[in-house]
Amino acid sequence: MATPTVPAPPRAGTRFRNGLLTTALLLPAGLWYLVLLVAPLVIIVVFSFGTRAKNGGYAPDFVLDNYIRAFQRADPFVTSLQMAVFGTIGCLLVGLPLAYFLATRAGRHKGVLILLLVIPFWTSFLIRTYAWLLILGPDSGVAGVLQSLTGAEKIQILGTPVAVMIGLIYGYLPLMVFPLYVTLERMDRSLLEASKDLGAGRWGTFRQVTLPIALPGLVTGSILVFIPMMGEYVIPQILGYGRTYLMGNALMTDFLEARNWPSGSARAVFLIVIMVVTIAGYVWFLNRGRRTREVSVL
Amino acid sequence: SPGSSASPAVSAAAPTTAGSAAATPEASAAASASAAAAGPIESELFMYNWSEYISLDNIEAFKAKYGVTTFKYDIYDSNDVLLAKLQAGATGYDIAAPTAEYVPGMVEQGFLQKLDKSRLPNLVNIDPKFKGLWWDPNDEYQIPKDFGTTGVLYRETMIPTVPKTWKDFYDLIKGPASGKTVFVDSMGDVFVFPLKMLGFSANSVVKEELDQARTILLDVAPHLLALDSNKYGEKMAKGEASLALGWTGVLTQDMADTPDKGYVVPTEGSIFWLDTWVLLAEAPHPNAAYAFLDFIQDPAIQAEETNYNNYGTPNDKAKPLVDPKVLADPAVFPPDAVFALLEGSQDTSASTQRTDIWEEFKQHRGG
Amino acid sequence: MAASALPEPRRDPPTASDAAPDVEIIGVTKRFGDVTAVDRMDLRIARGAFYSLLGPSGCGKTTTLRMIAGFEQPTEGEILLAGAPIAGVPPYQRNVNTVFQHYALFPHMDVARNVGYGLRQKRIGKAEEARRVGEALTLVRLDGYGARRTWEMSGGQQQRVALARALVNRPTVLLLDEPLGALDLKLRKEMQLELKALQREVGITFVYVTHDQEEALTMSDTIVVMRDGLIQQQGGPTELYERPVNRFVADFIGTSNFMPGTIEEVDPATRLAAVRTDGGLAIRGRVTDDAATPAIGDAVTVATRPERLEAVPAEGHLPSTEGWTAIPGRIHQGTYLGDTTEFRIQTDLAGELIVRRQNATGAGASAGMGPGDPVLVRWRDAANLVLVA
Amino acid sequence: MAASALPEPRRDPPTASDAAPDVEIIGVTKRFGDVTAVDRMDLRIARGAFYSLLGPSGCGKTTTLRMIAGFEQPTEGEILLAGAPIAGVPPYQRNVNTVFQHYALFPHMDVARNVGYGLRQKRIGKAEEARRVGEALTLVRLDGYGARRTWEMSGGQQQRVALARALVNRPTVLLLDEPLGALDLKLRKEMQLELKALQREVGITFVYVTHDQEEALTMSDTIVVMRDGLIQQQGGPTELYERPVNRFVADFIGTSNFMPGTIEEVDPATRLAAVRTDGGLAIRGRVTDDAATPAIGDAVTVATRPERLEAVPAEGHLPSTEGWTAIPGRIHQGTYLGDTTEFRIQTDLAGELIVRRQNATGAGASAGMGPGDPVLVRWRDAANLVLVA
Amino acid sequence: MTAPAVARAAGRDVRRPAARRRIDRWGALVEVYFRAHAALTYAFLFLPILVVVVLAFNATTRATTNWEGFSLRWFGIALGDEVVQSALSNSFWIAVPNAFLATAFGTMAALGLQRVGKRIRLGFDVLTYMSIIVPEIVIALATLILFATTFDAIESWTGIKLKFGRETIIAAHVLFNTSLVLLLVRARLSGMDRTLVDASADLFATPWRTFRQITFPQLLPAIVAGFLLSFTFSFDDFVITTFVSGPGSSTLPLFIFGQVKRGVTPETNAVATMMLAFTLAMLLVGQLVLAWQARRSGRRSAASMAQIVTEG
Ligand SMILES: Nc1ncnc2c1ncn2[C@@H]1O[C@H](COP(=O)(O)OP(=O)(O)OP(=O)(O)O)[C@@H](O)[C@H]1O
Ligand SMILES: Nc1ncnc2c1ncn2[C@@H]1O[C@H](COP(=O)(O)OP(=O)(O)OP(=O)(O)O)[C@@H](O)[C@H]1O
Ligand SMILES: [Mg+2]
Ligand SMILES: [Mg+2]
Repeated sequence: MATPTVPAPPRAGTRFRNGLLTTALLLPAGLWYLVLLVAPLVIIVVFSFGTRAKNGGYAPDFVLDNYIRAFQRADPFVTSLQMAVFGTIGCLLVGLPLAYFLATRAGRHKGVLILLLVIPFWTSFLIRTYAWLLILGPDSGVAGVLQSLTGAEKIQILGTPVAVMIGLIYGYLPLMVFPLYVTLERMDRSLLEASKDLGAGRWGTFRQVTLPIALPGLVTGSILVFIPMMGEYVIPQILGYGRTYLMGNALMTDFLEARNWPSGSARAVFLIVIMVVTIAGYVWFLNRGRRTREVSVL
Repeated sequence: SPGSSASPAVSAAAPTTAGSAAATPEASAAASASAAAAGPIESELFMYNWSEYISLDNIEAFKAKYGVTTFKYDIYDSNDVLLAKLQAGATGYDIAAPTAEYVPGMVEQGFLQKLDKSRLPNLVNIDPKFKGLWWDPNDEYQIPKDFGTTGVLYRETMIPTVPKTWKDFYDLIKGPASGKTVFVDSMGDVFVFPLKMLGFSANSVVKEELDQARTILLDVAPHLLALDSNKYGEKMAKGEASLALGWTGVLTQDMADTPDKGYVVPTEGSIFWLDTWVLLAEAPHPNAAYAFLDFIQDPAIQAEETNYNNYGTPNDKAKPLVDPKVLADPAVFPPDAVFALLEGSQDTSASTQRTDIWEEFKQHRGG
Repeated sequence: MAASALPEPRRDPPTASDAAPDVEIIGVTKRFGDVTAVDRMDLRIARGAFYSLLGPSGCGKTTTLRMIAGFEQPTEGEILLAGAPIAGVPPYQRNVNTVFQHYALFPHMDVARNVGYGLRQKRIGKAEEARRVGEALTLVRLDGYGARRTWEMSGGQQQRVALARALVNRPTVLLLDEPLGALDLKLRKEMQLELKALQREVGITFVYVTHDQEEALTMSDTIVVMRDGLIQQQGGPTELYERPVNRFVADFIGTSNFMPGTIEEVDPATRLAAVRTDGGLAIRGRVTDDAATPAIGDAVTVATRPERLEAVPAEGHLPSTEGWTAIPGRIHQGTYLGDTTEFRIQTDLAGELIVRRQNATGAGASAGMGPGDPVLVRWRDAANLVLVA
Repeated sequence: MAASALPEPRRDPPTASDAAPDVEIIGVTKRFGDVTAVDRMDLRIARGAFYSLLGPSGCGKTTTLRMIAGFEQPTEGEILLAGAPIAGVPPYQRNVNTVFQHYALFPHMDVARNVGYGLRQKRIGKAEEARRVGEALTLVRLDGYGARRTWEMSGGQQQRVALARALVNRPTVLLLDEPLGALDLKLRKEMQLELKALQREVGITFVYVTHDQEEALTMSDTIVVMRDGLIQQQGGPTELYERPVNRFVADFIGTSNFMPGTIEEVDPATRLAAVRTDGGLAIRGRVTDDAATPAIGDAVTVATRPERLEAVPAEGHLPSTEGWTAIPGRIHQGTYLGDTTEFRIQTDLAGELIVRRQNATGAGASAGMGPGDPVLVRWRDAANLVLVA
Repeated sequence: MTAPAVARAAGRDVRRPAARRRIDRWGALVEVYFRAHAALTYAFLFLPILVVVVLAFNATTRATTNWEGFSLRWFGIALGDEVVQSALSNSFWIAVPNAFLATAFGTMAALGLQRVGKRIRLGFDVLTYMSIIVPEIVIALATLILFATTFDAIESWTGIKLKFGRETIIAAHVLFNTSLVLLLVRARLSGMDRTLVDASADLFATPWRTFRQITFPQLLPAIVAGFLLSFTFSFDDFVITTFVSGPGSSTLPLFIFGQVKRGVTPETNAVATMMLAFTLAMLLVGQLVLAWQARRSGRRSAASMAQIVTEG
């Protein structure tokens, strides 16, 4: 029963007015995208074929060296990919049970608990990240506990990829939990009963019914956390002690320290293209044979 | 303690420099002079600067003295951001404080104004050894602000031997200080260590020399605790790190009450950096800017600056008024013997080889 | 061939009410907070029988099913499955299957995988699974639909899938919660016949929840009428329709004309009673509730079924013969219903009476039976049901 | 007092089919892509009439309503409201209101605000609005419910709110799309009577969509039977039931026994035909479709209604008198339905015949009428409906 | 199913009650696990915030994290600090207009998109997702360049000199946030019961009135959610702001980053703590507003801020 918000009578006048309205509605956003997204992207692409001006920045030119270098210097990208993938998995491992708990077990307190998930967002990301320095620091509780547990006389968490991973998961967990929660919440409970009724135990039911049905949320969540993780550069700086070098940091180096905008741009294009392709592929893959667009990116 | 100067409330309790400023005859004279020179002083001044790099008291004093009502102080956290903005064409500021080696580039790209010295009588106070340096042979575009050196910081009690040379430093990193060494996250400064150790220029862009430097860097990389320009002082204070390649500022800040702290400029030599005041080409408030540039070189005012940020001042007349403790600190005011070892740092960011090595180094964790 | 679908059909006749009961519900009460959904229920569901739980919305039907299936635990009392108590046995270990009201088909599986779900849990192997799924689909006349997506199918088809998904596990008892509720009339009537036939064929005990009395009458061996969690009456369709024990049942199953009155005399043996209605009518009829002990002066209600009444044009009164009640009235409205015509007749003695006449011969309206026409309504004493509650 | 609810009830009688039509649908076709939802439809809906659109799911009922309401534009043809063409007039300018299948009550407004919505759009002022909302609520027996939240109400109540919300605007025509579809049986039957009474009272033209033929028969003045977007037949309940023009209608309205056969002779005047069924039975009956021109040799279907057949134990054959058809058979199954009993009788000459008998006297099953018993099935020629399509 | 089979099925249950008990314990374990997991996760999420808040009350006089006793002085200092004040007011006066614009644009676009064909919708989707995928630093620099060059151009043509400042920051933030809102509102729209719109039209409401009286109230939760998220994002953004800020438009994150250079004094923590308090207050207000709105709009459970935030 897809019916337009406004019936479209054949009268030319009305149709024209409708067209006008539609345009008016789409204009601001469209304009913004055009000016502040498309144009910048064009700039980046143009730059990616230029050369570094004598004192840094961009000098017009048409060369492919930047791309060649981008490929030669793909390691940061690989590292980012690893971190992002593991980070996403981490968020999933932490987030899924939580979302499930919220959707099925939280009862009256659901509202509050979910609000609690949001609140961290409202404290400066930088400050929160710095707080982790204290928590994970050598003379901190965590390290102490681990040391007493493992018996090692000194455990260095900060400055290791582990610390970065913790930071990443911490920073983006809620983005994973929300979509998961929403899908689980909307899931038809009688499906779970049907499954149990047909002899599937708790785990069986989870594996064969809950998980597949939560898939759309899972995808959305994964993408929501994966994207920013790929571009992340503050967390590795602060918690990674600058010893974990991700794509974000590489871009910073190119654009700022080396002031080599062309090579930075080339890298950016490289990154964007790969991400678009992978994400599109991912979504397509999960959409095969499903109801139309059951899985959307957001 | 100096660190506390981070907070205005505390520095408010510090000696009232506003009074001393007003008291300085030549300052007021200069003021009137420059004021006379070109029209009235605007009521606004826009400054783009490192964070907390001038004393809030001085700002107040300045505003009071010249009737400047709005003094906008925005911060950048690296010359690169400053440059990026200028190169993109973002303007609107009157004064900025780039590090000296960036000045030539900025001049070349026309970001800076030639200074009218007649309007800056206080320039006479500047120490000659900061004049006519390569980045501004005729001192037309910049006024030395603060200087410091790049060297080795250490915790005496945490390392067996105090490093004298870059070689010592190298050995410590690979030995006792392994996993407890911090490098500042700054390409230019990091390259000083291998290049000087090898006896090359710290600013070298020669392929062979850089290749050798590379081996050393990759050699030490796995032993590093952190690459960090912000919190290395804290790390050392906490004992998380025992050795650092860095700047002197932290000695009097994060490490203020670390008794066994030490700083040395290795005998193979190092670089000194100089932060400078520049007048941006499209400064909307040139008169207020001139007023400030001169005002800040007033000995009393400058002394307050030094006391505030604990960096060496190139202003000779100011030294007598500086807190003796600070003045005595060789880390802040290196003796001439040491200074002789220092090379002015240059902008070498054009070398893609450096960048590639730098990235490789940053990613190299050994194993 | 459908018979081959489930190789081991029960031998015993559907209505062997004496057979060992498959489900025994003993003094079960279920409370949700202060709502008592099911109240001190006792029920023995005979093996292979088609049992219906009938009652208005909210009377506790679903709750009862859910307790048998194991989704709810009784607050009091206990439930036996095939003679064994099952308290604490989780649903997935009970040999009982449910057809849910809205089917609850798994949207992410095709038909075959839906139907095979239960078998896969028992790890019976691909081949065996495929075979039995095939049989089950044949049984519900959906051969070849295995690869379909459930949400591509019509309501009736989905309903069949749900059925197959449950039957393929050969449960001891099959629970159905208003399985036809979502279908439209025509389809519902077809599915009713199908379901009944299917149950006969596989001989599995069906416990069937509905609030549609016609459905219950058509399909059931035994009907349990519930109200507010309490069982009102249970028995075969005939018994419930012919001898409802109280006004609620008489009203809920079929239509009735009610005449409140008081007992004037009653014969304990034959349980025949003479009742004086509040309308002043003298009526004789049998007390339906065997449990009751009617006494003179008791307030009762006399119920009559519309099809047991006949209305004839009032010219020339025929003598009200013995064993008959006959009262004059006026036709208020006649509604043509195709196979029958329903007359609403206004009488002084018994208020408005509904009379249903089968259109055995031609068009509905006939001479002297138009609105406003005077008529005589009459019925046999046998048609009088004396309800003590 | 209910009558006072809508101060200006139409005066003209409900079934004045000659009155100026409120809605005229002239050669309207509606296509969605390649689906033809409505096909060359012609319809004149008389003022004050109760019209029903009856048909299986997907036959185009809702689409028709939506075109009258203005949510869809006809692909071809035109629609007149009270004589005026309304192409291009948006819904909110048509004096027509709809009761939606699932009521579509506004969740963020209470009952009163829901009902008053239409009036507010016309800015008639608070006091007037309050008054008329009050009246409308009274009309649907919901006085005092104004402040209720719609989702707190039962299905039946919600349905009434939707009704009030539409009626309060005094539309020329009221469109109802399966308004009772969501209610359970008992409630549905009550609401049917209410709706019908209401329509009589306010005298507004009702166009009523349903796929429940019993509902249509009970309520309608005129029934339009649709199939795949095509009108099959329209007329009063009696006409449709007694003289269905084709097999589809005969099957969709009521139940029928079908016997395919060929015409052996036919009288153009009386339209009486002699038919030889494929079973070899010689049958006489009237051709129902006046439009048709039956000829000898035409393939036809003879339909008989179960209630027009009677089955008697087969002992002592009574002579098959003139004007009767009588064939022997065996009872295959008897289903007790309370007011009636339905026998499925296996005959050699006419296949399985359904015979419905009203339980006018006592219990369903009676002597000699058990499964397997031989019986004689017989019916008058008048019961034979000769369907040419 | 034959009778013996039934007996077997039953027998299993009777003869091995052990099995039953085991199962029940499993059930209990699962419950325990979920609770524990949730508890730990919340601890994980709030530990850092706790640290920040505690340190805000540190009586130290320096940029240190060693606990030197309880004091409120840093709140005083923070409140008295002009830099903080201007940073705060900047952040606020950037975040609020940005949120309004983004919410308006996003909602409008969402509504517009259901009135257009597949092709246009696809185009918008691509842009929307792009704006989320492109790394901040990249878009930031590119935007900076874009602004600078256009400003120059404008100046050379018209002589009007546009300056970097709050406006430029807002403009840049609005981009990402519009996408955010667009997605939220569209999700809500797709879940909305369209027959309500028909019903409204049927009851003589013009399209505009239908929007005002039916569609908008239904979309409100998503819109509010979008607004809050936009506000947060803008308030907390560092990278983009750094690049497109102008004289006197430094925001709180920039201030904090500067602080970090010198070592975080409790002042920063005090600011953060006050922010947190402010936020909680805002959420509370929002909750009340919603409760009120819900009382009028009767969603079964009064739409909580929680739902709103989970709209995504
Ligand atoms: N989980 C529950 N929590 C609280 N009350 C409940 C619950 N389940 C059912 N009830 C209440 O128990 C009573 C019986 O509910 P039940 O669903 O068994 O009725 P029903 O006969 O199935 O009705 P319907 O025909 O509408 O399905 C109702 O009053 C209902 O409100
Ligand atoms: N908006 C639409 N787009 C495409 N096809 C449609 C649309 N609306 C209806 N149809 C098709 O038109 C045909 C008639 O639909 P309609 O809803 O009128 O049937 P109906 O008689 O109302 O069925 P039901 O009794 O199930 O409501 C169906 O085949 C349906 O698939
Ligand atoms: Mg139920
Ligand atoms: Mg329909």
